[in-house]
Amino acid sequence: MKNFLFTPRAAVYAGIFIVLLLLPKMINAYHLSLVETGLSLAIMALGLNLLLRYTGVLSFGIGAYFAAGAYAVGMLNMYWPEYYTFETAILASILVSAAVSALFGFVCVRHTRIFFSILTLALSMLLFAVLEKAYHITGGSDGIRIPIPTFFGHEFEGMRRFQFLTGPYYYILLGIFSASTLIMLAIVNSPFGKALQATRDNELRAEMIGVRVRRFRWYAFVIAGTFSGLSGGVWCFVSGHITPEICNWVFSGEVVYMVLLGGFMIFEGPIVGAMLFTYLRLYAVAATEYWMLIIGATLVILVLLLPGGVTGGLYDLIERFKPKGRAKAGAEVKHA
Amino acid sequence: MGNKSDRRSFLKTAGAVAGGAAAASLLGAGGAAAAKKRGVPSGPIKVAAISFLSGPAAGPFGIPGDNSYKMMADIYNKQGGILGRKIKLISLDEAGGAKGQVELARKLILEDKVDVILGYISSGDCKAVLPLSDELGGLMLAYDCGTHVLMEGKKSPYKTPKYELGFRTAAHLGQDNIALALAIKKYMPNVKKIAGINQDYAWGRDSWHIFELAIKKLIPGVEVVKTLWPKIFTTDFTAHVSALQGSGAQIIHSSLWGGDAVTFMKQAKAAGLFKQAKMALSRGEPYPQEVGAAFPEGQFVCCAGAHYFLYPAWDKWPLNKWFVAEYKKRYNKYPTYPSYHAFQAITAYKVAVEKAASLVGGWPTIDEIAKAMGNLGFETPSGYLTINKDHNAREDCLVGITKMTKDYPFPILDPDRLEVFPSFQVNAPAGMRTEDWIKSWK
Amino acid sequence: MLEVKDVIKSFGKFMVIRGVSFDINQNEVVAMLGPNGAGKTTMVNLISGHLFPDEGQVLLAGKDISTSPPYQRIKAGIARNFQLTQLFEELSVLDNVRNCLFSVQGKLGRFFKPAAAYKEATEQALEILEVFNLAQFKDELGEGLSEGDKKILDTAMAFALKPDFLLLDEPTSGVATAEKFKVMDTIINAIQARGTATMIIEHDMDIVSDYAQRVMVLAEGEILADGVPVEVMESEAVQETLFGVKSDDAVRC
Amino acid sequence: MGLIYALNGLYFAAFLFLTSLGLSIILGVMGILNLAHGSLYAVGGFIAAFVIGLSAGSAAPLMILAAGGCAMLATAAVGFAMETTLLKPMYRRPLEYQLLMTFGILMLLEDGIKLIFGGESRYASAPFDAMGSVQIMGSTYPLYFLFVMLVAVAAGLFIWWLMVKTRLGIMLRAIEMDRDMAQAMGIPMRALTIVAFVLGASFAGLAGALVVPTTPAVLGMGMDVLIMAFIVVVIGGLGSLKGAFLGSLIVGLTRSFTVAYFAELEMPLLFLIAVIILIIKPEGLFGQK
Repeated sequence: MKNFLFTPRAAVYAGIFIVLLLLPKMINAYHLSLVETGLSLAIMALGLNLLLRYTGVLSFGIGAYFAAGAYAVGMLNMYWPEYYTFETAILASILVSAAVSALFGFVCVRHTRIFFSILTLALSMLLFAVLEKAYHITGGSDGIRIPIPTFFGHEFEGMRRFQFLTGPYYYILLGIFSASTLIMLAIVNSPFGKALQATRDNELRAEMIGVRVRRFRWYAFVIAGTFSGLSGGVWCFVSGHITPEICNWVFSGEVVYMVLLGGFMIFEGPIVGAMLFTYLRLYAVAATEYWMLIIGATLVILVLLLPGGVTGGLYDLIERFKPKGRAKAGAEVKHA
Repeated sequence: MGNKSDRRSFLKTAGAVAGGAAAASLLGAGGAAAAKKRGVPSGPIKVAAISFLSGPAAGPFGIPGDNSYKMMADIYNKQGGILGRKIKLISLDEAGGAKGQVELARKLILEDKVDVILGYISSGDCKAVLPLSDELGGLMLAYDCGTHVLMEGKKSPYKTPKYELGFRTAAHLGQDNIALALAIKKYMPNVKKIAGINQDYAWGRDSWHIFELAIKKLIPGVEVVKTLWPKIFTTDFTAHVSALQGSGAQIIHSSLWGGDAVTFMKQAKAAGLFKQAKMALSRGEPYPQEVGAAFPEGQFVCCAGAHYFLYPAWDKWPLNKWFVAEYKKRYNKYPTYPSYHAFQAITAYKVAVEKAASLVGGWPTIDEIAKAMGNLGFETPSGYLTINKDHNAREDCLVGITKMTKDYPFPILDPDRLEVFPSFQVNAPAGMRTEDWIKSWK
Repeated sequence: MLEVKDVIKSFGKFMVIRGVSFDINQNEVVAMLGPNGAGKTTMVNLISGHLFPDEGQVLLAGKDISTSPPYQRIKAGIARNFQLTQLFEELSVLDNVRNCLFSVQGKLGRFFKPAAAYKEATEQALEILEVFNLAQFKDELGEGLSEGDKKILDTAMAFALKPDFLLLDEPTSGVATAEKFKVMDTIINAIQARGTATMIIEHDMDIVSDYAQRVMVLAEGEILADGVPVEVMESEAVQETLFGVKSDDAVRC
Repeated sequence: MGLIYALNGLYFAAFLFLTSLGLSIILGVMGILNLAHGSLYAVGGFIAAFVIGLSAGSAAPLMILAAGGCAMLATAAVGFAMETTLLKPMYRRPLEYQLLMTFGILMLLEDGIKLIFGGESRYASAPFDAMGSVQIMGSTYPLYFLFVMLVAVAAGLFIWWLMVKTRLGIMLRAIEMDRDMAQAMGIPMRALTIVAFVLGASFAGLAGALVVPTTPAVLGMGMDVLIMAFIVVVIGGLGSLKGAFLGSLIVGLTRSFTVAYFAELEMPLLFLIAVIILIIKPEGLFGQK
């Protein structure tokens, strides 16, 4: 850890963090609310990338755990309003999403490759069906309203939601986001993270050096699910209303999209992707009724021409100006 | 496809489409003179109109609604706009679920600074977005979503309005289903067995819930023999039809919409369901035409308010005649109830602005518009619409019974048995939840 | 150290291992020879835990590990390399080896401190890389090594697991001929420093005769001969089996 | 009533089988999960509705033949264009790119349909109406449903014949079993991959064409069907045609009787069956590990 503090990366982190701290002074409330959406989704994108980049499996149903986290908050307010505070809500979202991902993950980690993707997708659609079906419990397709909670006993009553969101909540969210990013950074560089990468690179060998492959993959699945749940937990306050749509596979597909847009070969890529995608999608929808054409064409072009995503592309660009670079970026992606 | 063009022949028999301008003048262009004192901004009015423009709800709801917005914006602009300001209509897709719509609404209000948002077909979107009206200080009119609890509080009596800047400008599912129950009580007071087939999501569940409450209150001995919950966008209803046949129901309540309604009616007809049972369709207005002659006679059809092309009778209510003709001219189709709902939303805004302007003398602030809208009544193609202090529109509600006539290749609502329930008979009073109101019936 | 008792393994109708028994002592280097399809790979898999025997037992230091999954066997002290190199291609050479050390130290599940901050594991990994002459590549990715170096790294990884019993499956295939003996010297020196029991699967007779203290010949799922290299190699039956005087109709596995 | 319930179940099974057939072929032979499968189905539906609209007034079989033929041709063409331009570079790429590419194509196709056909629902029930109903054991049953079952059986038999009895099929199955081995054996991979994809795409089109006489073509009609086809494929075993067939039958029949006796369970039923199978037999009924 000590070394890390003096690397260029740490300096860049610190710089970005300071910019994020000052952001409310720099941009208007509306853009701040979009940044909040981006920051919330970035936590999920980091979780997804733990699976995709570091474990080598692609989940096409990450929305299920996002929904688990968000619905934990919503249902806490519906059924136990006396315990509805920010702390308990976040705790609930973490616990519930961890439980759901532990359960679903148990089934999914028996498979890899396309089978894993299909299973994660199918299971998220199962949860989607349950959320819609259990109308009396979950509010069905109409969803649940998420009121402003108290924060460690501090009441925000009398504050309009949007003031709360673009005021105190921004800093709460920024804190959670920063903590999540650092935790994920620690995880991928830890022995556990290296073991995961070992299972990704060579399952057989990993087993033969004593890694319990399925179990480790399952842990990764639960961590990714919990990050998604936390993401759902902090996001639902930003949105103010949740519906089962966030559990639909299309949303999960969009999360994969953001991770690739940002670049999944680089740790920070998914964060960039979550931000960019939040803007891209919203401005496409606001620009034309043929927004799917814009998003779809962007995706196709991205996959064909910029497989390393935005950060991968930048990285390649930087590498080109260096005399010799050895580490690989996204442009050259091997068959997994 | 064949069925749709048949209204054309009707139009011909009804005579040339005259008096369009005269009808349009009924829409009221009163405030223009009064708007001098405070002055009127010069730029256009930005009106965001949000409907499903993709996905399965686009065809039956989104596009008829959006067409109507475009048409009315154009017509009002030709008449000089609102207090001389042109309407700049921004049509947007209601895609991406509540998540996407919350983000979009924020953008529209905070960044694009639209003057008003007219929108939402999905109840989930309405529930998610309407609270933003007060949070962000933007005027919002929910124009088509069905949920009856949108403007209601958690317990009766509740404080009105729920949202200072949020309104609903069309009838909700509560009144459709109450009207249906009232019509059934009138025509089949001795019905013993009823069943329901409703989509398995909030719309279907809520519709059945209200209908069941009302019919049990109105006809105490009635027994529910079957409730079916097909998935939304089901393409195969054979299993449901057989189950209904097996249940012995005399009345089958349904809030199916769009392709689901057409598919069900066709498959049920082919399997002979209507030999033993009658349908009670809570939003069935478009389907006799879309199904055509295969649509059975003697079925109860509610019109989501009083939106029907033969009602109010054209000779007595020129506005409807004009509206239908104008829409047909532009889109070569007839308006369906979402088109009427869109008319109501955009016109409610226009009338409220003009009313407020006539009081304050100049372009009104958003709060003044909201004040005016909280006590508003105006003529629409389907009659008279009122919006009162709970910000909820109340319409009369029309229920008819299908009948084949020689004038049309599809069944129409029998003109001798059209039941129009006045708004107070099918809507809970302000401050009272629909369910509590039904339960309080004597 | 390792004891194999009456092990039988069948795939469907084919009995691949037909009641094999042997034991290997501490500090002993045993070579296992046999024609293709004799059951050597199956034997390796039975010992390393990839397969479980139908009958019989595999014991390590007297403890029955017949049905233990691989990770338990590794904990118990068994390690293997691979004939076809199996590396973590997108991890650095250092990480390849350090992962093995984490496994030995039971630290694979630690998920907070960066791997680089574990001093002991890192230093030991560097030592092992030094021993195997790979230290200058420590920051290269696994896939960036030459074929020969990959093979050496593969063996180094098995060695890094600090086994009591080491299975070496053709440790020098793919290594340049000039390097072979150097590599073997390195391996054997390292092994003997630890007193590890070793079983080598090998085709190269020079290596077998130079390094093995004992030779076993496996043919058609049975032990044909077991003894000092010189004696075994001269036996007629072994000559027939290994150098194909008789027809080879061994069972494939 | 029991017989009618069974017939209803068989009809739904036929529908499921037709919609999952193409997905299963493409998954099996190419190892690609085609997320745009539902959109191809929608293309087929819209084309068929358009053709039925044009041929209004002709005999029902003629209309269906024309509609089905045009739909299959159109989706085959779209499939060919997709495969040769956008998917071809994806085979050497990791899974995430393949999936996202088909996801992108899905969005392009959905909006493409809207650009070409407009957003309005398209009704094309003429063949359904024209065929009328028959009496089966005292109950009325639409003839068209029996026809769809027949087509499903025919499609199944055709694919069986193709895969088992023809050289083409044997080569396709060889690819399915082991891509590298097949390549080494000199099987023309490129051509066969195109054939498999075009075949799968045209079956999606056929399914779409057969469904529009019973239910209008609407935007987004494929999204729901895609999920159903997934579930059938998961139940049957990934890429297994036998599995798709049996999976469809199980789901179709269970659904019919569930609706009759336990109506509340209908919506999650498909998923429930899938989950039960996944717990008992994770690789699906006929899947290989």
